[in-house]
Amino acid sequence: MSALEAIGLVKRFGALVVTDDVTLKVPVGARLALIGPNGAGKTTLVGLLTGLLRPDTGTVVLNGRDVTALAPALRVKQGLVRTFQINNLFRGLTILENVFLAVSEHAGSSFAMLRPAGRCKPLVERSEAILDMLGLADVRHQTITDVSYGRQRLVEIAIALSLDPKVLLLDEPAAGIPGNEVARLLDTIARLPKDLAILLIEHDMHVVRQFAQEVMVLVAGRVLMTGSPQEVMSSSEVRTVYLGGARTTHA
Amino acid sequence: MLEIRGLTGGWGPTTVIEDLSVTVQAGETVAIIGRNGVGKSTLLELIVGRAQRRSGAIRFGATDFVPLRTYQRSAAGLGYVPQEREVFASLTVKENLAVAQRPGRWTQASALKLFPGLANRLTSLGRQLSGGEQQMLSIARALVGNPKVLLMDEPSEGLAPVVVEQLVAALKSAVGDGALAVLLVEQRIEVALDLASRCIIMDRGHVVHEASTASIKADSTRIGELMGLGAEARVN
Amino acid sequence: MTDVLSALSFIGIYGVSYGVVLFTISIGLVVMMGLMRVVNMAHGVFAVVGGYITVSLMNSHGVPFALAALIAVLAVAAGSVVVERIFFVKLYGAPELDHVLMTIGLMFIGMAGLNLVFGPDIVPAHLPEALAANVHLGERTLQVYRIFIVVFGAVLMIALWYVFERTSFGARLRAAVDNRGMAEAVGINVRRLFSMAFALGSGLAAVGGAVGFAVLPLEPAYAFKYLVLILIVVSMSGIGNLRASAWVSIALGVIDTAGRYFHPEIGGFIIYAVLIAWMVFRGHTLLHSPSSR
Amino acid sequence: MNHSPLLNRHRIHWAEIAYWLMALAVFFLFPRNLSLATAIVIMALFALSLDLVMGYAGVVSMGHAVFFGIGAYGAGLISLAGHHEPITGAILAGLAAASFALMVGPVLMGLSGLPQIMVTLALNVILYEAGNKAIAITGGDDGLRGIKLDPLLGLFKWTVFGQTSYLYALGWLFVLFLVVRCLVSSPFGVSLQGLRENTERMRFIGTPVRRQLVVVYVVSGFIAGIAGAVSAQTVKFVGLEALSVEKSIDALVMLVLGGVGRLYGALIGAPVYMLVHQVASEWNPFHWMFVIGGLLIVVVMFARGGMLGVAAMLAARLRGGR
Repeated sequence: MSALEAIGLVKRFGALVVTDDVTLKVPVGARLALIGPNGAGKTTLVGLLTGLLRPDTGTVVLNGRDVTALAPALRVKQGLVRTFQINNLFRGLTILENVFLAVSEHAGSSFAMLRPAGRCKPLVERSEAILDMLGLADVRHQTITDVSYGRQRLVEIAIALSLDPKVLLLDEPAAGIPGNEVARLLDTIARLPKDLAILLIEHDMHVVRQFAQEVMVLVAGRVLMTGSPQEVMSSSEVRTVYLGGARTTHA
Repeated sequence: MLEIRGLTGGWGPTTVIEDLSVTVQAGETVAIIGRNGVGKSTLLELIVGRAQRRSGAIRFGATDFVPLRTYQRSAAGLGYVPQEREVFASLTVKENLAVAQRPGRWTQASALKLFPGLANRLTSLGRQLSGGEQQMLSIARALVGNPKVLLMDEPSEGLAPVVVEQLVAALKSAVGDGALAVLLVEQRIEVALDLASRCIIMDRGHVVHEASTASIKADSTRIGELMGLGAEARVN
Repeated sequence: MTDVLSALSFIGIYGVSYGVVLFTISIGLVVMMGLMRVVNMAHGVFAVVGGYITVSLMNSHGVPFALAALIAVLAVAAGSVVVERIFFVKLYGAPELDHVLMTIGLMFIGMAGLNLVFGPDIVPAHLPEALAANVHLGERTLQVYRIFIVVFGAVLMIALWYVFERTSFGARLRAAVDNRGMAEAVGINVRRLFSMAFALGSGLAAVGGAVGFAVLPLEPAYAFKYLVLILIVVSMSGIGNLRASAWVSIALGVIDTAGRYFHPEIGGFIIYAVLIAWMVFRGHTLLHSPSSR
Repeated sequence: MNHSPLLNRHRIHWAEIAYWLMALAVFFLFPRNLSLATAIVIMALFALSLDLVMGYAGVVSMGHAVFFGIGAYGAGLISLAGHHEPITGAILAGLAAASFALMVGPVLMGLSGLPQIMVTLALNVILYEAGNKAIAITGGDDGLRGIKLDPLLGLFKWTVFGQTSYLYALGWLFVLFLVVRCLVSSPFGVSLQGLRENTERMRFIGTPVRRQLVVVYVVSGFIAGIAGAVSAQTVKFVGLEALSVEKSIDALVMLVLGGVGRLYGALIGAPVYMLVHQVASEWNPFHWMFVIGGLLIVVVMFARGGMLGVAAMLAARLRGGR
């Protein structure tokens, strides 16, 4: 069974068809990358999958359940979690506190008023376990602003993991990170639980090549092709799209 | 004319440009190409002074740009056509040009000659223009500031092919007599190659290749590799 | 019938003149908030200081009204630049709470200073003879002053329209409100423009205080007393929106006057109720609305 | 720093014990000044209620005196209606304030930034005007007089020098302080801080943002209401100033002066502010405005964390060896 499945998604803005009959399958444990030039409709597709936008036709199925009509927050509760392109963290809090917030919310404890947060052992332990998995344990007591941008991106992923995702949508995780930190980030992503399905939206082919088992190319709202990274990169169609010339739509 | 050495910077805490060096000579047009998200626009924003420089030098002729604020860089002779056009939405076309006007060979009249469509809409507000018209206005606005160096971020985007041809011709004539140097970011390689004498290929905030237009036209395989595709690329 | 007519014209003239004064004082803050995103609780201090200077020049030095007002306005505009350089530069880009706290502090200091110099009492409004005269309107009498204010307001609005819409200063100001970053990129020194706009804004407040001292009586607590009214105008007008703030001010003036006229018991509430209703339904657009004319 | 402060809030610092011992010592050291001391304790409680919403949840309430005033008039009216037991009287008055918070909270908590500042301010002005007009209930300018109370717990009479009053007020402050302390240390409190830092992101992790803000606003309204009630009960008089914007600003200034979002900011800001006020007002009430104005400007320009912020910074510097 696919963890996430989209069937025949169509989205129009006025006369412009931004998503044109897109069908995709993200099996359990998948490592799928979504690429495409500017204006290909990646952002819209992510919006349709996460529930920020409603498709004109088509369905989104999450773990076998039709979630097309569900609001984003409810999809999160069902296990579809995304990270954000631009860092959107609690900057004045420590890394542990950032993750604690999400863990506590997910455990339904955000209205618990009587017990000190530091004594809520299960919540603290789960937060620390997630930070351990992402290699952030040593900096857990530092505030967000005190760690490198690469590590901030990892906190972004840690928050997403706290929400217990079945499908994780990583939106350009490597954007804005200095070159020497990208390797560590990719390493960490590679070590995420095997049963987690990951959909990566990325511009950078180097990142895609290292991460993906399968690559889907989106052009002008349509799926141009799907295949292994090698197949995609040797396709002449893809090259044409990436090197300009055939820009059928503009951003 | 414009000399950038060891530049590192980005937006807020991000690092988008890393240790990058580029020079543009007077009267020269240099194109920066590269796939999405490699930092081409950020490089221009760093030169304008709207993104945050971490280290490195930006020199403009004999002037050190680093301590200058954005408006001072503009006054020193830097023109800018940003990617999002950024015309002043509540100003008329005429006012958009008037606030940017500085004395020199480009006047409102001569700039509007490039874009006859715009000349008919002088009293329209910026927000009432179509995307293409906004793009023309943004270019005209940069020209009437009579810059010595013009930074253009995808100027062909959203323009009809005929207008692109006109624009390319006009820019060629402006550059041809040595009055204007241009640093151009362009995704349409054919436009970039048509305008520029030299091309710079960027990836992940670095310059990965720099060559004359002619040699780039001759070596499309290498360009494809450099742009992260690993095989031959078709360039015109 | 004539009763109704005279009541309506009374409300009209009083309401509009009240609105004009409100507009003159508030418009400066509308511009400052649009351009600099500065919340200035102390804005009324500029107005009241303008009023005090005018009145004391007239009363104790025998300076004619128009000249006294002119001197007062120039003095306040010049002084405000100093205040901006010392205090407000610290606020650009700071959280709104900082703006509120600092400018409340400035307002308190202004109030204490006025008390120190002019004493705690309301200043009796002695109008120049020409303005103090009465004209008859049906069974009621109306001061020439009120008509003067209405005419003055019309002239001021035309002048402001000219400055904002027809001068290069106005165009640059609007460009900077639209897109500050791009304004800098075309060579506009936005920081200097801020100082000029600040001087203009506080100068206009001083005009309101000087010309309107018989509508809004001068006292040390003036800035605090009329704060909420000024904020209502600013928040309902939207960012940098000249025309809207004129209409809002006049509407408030008329509504308030009518309310007090017909229902003196609850008249004072009407304005606040309007504000709350507005905020609840439109509050989210405040400070985010694109500028328009 | 080697810990995550939000998760360690429940740990008690020695300075806290010292603070409360000092508050108790005042009772013995200044037996002649207990009415001032009581007023300070009440304002500390009021400022504490403001800290809960402003310092922790990031809600800027410019009209918190609304709740103080409802509590004060509530307690006065309850006593005048014949219910003289002080503690239940105060609780009822606090509940009245909390119900009002529950009424206006859903609207106010949907706003943020400048609109929130202005609507809370306008609400305060309206309620003040209403209080001024509703003479039948509030007594208008004359205020409520003739408030009578049974002895506290049936044992302690309300003495002329205010011994009972002081201990009564201090007792309320202590109990409600513990409540607030418990609240801000809990996962709920951590969640509030998340809201202050980044409301948008809280939505993305699934927090019902507005509901959480309304809950904390109601609790804060209750505490402010108790502060008003205790004020009415100890002074035996309620005047319009209890509802005034000046009262709201007083609390705001005290809190900012002491340090926002630090729990003890309110508890330290109130005495400092009130003592300076006492000295400066005897001199000239208008000159007092110079002092508050100056203090506000100094805090914004040079000492954003207030006194506690500056103290923490100095302590960190000493520890850092510089």
